[in-house]
Amino acid sequence: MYSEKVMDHFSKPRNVGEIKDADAVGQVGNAKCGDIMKMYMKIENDIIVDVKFKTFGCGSAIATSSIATEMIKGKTIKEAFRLTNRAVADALDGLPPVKMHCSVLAEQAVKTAIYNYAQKNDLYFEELEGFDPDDLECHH
Amino acid sequence: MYSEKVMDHFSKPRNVGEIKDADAVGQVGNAKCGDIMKMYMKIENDIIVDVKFKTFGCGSAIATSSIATEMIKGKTIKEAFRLTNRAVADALDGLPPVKMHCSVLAEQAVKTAIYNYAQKNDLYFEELEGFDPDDLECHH
Amino acid sequence: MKRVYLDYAATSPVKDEVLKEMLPYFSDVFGNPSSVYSYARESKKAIDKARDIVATTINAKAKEIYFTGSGSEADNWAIKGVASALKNKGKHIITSKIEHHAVLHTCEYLEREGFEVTYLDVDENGFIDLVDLENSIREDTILISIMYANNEIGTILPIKQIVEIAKRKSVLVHTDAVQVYGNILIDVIDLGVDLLSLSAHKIYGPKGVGALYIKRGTKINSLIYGGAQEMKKRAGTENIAGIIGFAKAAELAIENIEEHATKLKKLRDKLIEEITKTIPHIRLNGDPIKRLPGNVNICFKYIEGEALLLSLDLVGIAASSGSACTSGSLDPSHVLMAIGLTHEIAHGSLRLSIGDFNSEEDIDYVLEKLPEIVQRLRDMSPLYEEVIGGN
Amino acid sequence: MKRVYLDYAATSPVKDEVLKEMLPYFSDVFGNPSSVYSYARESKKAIDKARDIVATTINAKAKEIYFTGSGSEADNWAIKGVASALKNKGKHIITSKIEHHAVLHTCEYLEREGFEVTYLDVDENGFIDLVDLENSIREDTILISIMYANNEIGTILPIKQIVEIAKRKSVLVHTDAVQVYGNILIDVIDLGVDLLSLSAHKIYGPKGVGALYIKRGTKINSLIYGGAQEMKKRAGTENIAGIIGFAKAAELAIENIEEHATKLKKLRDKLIEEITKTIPHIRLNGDPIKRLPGNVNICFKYIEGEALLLSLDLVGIAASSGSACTSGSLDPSHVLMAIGLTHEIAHGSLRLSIGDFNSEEDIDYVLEKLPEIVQRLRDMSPLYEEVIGGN
Ligand SMILES: Cc1ncc(COP(=O)(O)O)c(C=O)c1O
Ligand SMILES: Cc1ncc(COP(=O)(O)O)c(C=O)c1O
Repeated sequence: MYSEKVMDHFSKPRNVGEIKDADAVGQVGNAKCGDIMKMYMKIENDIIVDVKFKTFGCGSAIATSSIATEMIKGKTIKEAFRLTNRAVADALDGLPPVKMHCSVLAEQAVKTAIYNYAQKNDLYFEELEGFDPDDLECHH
Repeated sequence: MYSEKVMDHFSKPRNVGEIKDADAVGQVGNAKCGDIMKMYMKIENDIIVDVKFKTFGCGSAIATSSIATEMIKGKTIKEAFRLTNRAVADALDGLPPVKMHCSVLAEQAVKTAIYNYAQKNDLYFEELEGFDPDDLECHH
Repeated sequence: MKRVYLDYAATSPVKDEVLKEMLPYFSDVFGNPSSVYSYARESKKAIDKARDIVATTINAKAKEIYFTGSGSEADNWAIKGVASALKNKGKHIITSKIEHHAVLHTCEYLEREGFEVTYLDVDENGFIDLVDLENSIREDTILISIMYANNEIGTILPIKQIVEIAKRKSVLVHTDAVQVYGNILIDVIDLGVDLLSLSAHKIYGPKGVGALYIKRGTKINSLIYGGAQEMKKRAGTENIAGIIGFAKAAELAIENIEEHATKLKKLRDKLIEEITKTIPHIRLNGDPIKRLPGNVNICFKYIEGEALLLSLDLVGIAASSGSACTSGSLDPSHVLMAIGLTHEIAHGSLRLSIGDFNSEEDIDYVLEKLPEIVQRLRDMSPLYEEVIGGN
Repeated sequence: MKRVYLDYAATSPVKDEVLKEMLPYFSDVFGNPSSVYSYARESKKAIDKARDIVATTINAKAKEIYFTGSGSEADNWAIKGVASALKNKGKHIITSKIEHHAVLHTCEYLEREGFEVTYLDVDENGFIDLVDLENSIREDTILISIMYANNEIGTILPIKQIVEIAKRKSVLVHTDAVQVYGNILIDVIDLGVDLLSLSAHKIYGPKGVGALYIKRGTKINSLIYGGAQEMKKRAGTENIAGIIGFAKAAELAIENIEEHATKLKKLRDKLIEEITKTIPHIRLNGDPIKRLPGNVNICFKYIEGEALLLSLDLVGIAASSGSACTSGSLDPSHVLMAIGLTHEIAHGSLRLSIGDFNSEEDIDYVLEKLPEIVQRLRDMSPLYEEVIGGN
């Protein structure tokens, strides 16, 4: 049911863990829905120099977290904003339809972490216009 | 579904045919029901010295006709009256429930032939009290 | 003793190639296809492939094929499922008097549940009157269920024309194609039907597997509720081996359909011609031309069908009278009555249905035995006595 | 890689002895049992014998056993059949919140058709409250359907007591005994139930065959109408090979039931004890004592079931989470919710169901692999982080 890519990221997830002195932390999802993703970032000069995640969730939730961290590591915040759920799913050679929400969660986790960074440092990003982590809901 | 006895009488029926100058002829059943039995008898001194049958019908109709003729041949009319449908069925080692009406038909064919004999010769048999072949109906 | 099986319309043996294909799915690849682990993935893949194959054989999409536990289940599901889904739209169903009991008894059940059913008459060959059909369609008609070919008399009905009439009035059409499958190429797109029933055991596949084609978008409720199998429309752990066998049988049947039909027709026509030549007082039932390639159905006057079957069985010939499925009953077949036969004649019907494993010798053997059997039974028959007596 | 199958509650492989028994019925003895000729008589005899065998295994009479196309069909038939037959008497049905979907979704369908259904609550181990049951019975209650043992958590329900309560109010009782069959001896007379569902593929028989026990005299309509098969109550050409396989599997299962149950219990208890000892933050679901011999169901807090299954699959262990049949869905199992688990915990459930082919080594293998898998997933989990962070 899962692509080899998904299974690879599930069984050998990249960037698992936490960053103690993270500049940005974002957590999305909830246990009721069965998925929680938490992302930690180190950010230097608008560049995401390090990123780690912890995920409670199914195989594809873990795989999407893993690939999402890979896709934004070393990238600028601007570039990270361009990470869509589609891009995450495509990078995994697709996800089963019932699992597409996992890729949405990954996109939101990244955004929420940057939102946290913006809040802490009083920064403005137009990409966060209207975005509020508290509005996110479990969509399935 | 049929006993060996039934199959034996079906495949090698005894007393098939007609008797040209029969003393008694009885026909019961109708084509609508799928069974017609016709019995011919030669009767001498109240003894059924010969009996033959013709039957349109299923395997058990043919077998019951055959065994019924065997059971009454050489018997007195009184004895023939004692031929019940149960006796016919038992003699065949039983019949499937849906085929029990065939044994009834055999009993009726015998009775009807004797009735015909009684009518022709103006005889009275108490066993025929209330019996009228025209009242017989297809019961299934 | 020679054994000649001529009851392929009742059921067929599973072909060796089919059984071979099924074998790994009993004990090796047995995982529940709904599960996550790899055992199950193999089962899932196999079923997906089988669905693809069956779909292709009738020009449908895989998502339109739902496996069932029999042709009867497919018929019941199609009719009850549409009735239940559309009951707020209307409660009128149209069918014919010669349908299989799986359709007729389902319709009778629906009548008891408050539906109205029109049972169309058929002519002496088993055809419905298309004008009659059109006139029967009402505002509240939700379904027309007419069989593609009749299992007893072999007549092939003009489903495409039936669909055209139905579509003008936007009524759904179901057809029972159980007897047609593997004998005539079925193309659901060309036919335009919304629902179509199939059964595996008539095409050298296993018993206990069928399928319902449901055109995309057709409103239908389930017949068997439960797990999410069969795209959530038909519950029950998948009969993997059965489904694989069905697909293999379907594949073989369609691959060889021309050859198969040509061979059967040849044997059928020989049987009909020779019987007609050698045995008097008979009637061929069903349309002489528009008929299933393997179907011979003849009434032998003055004798009764079961006695005929038993006699044939004694010389090793397996055939049927009326329809195998109703032989629990003593009444003559509803199909023979519907085409206007009297009880008397209907009782003397014989169906010889030819299949892949029959040879010309089988036919010759029947032609050798049948006349004497018929004659023997006629000689015993008081009805025949009247006829010859009259000469 | 070692392969350990621990999902016997989902389905089991067909045993060699069973398949061997089935093989002649695909291509040799294939005649339609409803027919007259000798081919058919062999099929008929075989089916009669199979019916006898299955009847004997549950202390029923042969005439009370009706073969179906699955356990799901048996459940649907029992409930819809009684509802349809008794709807003039009443339209209220009682069931529980932990039934199999074949029962629950059928009840939901009946609700849409105008019936009323009471879904009884269960306690933390899955038991219904018998007083609650008694109080739920109304004048218009026509059927109580409570499963004999639950497929997910393994709890065995007190059917005999349930029947006693029902009989005082003259209400029919159906029980889904699919999981119990072959694990605990079933005696329909002693239980007193009116209807009881079975399935072959859970006892090393073929998939696509089930049976419904219908106590003599029970009013029930058909689910599948058509031919006169199954004593006129369930149409469709008989799945002869499947039925023969079912009977053989049933025979073997009952013959060895003591031995089988003892072995399974031993492996089950070892699994539960060792897991409890070696892995913290877990919850055993289902009653610890009144539980199916092969059932282990445990929630591992802070991790999610599918990730656990995938990880187990990667080391060759096949298991399930929630119920196999519903794994199309993302919601946690209705059974785990009914016994009062939070979504969070319910998501982390694992069912290991043990069967005849499991050995002590299989269990040891699981006990070797499971702790590290659980730990690895917990180490990835933000929920676990909170817990250990709190220390
Ligand atoms: C308790 C219970 N009832 C019914 C069923 C359905 O049986 P089947 O898969 O044969 O339809 C199952 C298994 O799937 C079950 O565990
Ligand atoms: C026309 C037709 N429809 C339906 C059926 C029923 O199929 P099954 O025996 O698979 O239930 C049959 C055969 O029995 C048939 O000939």
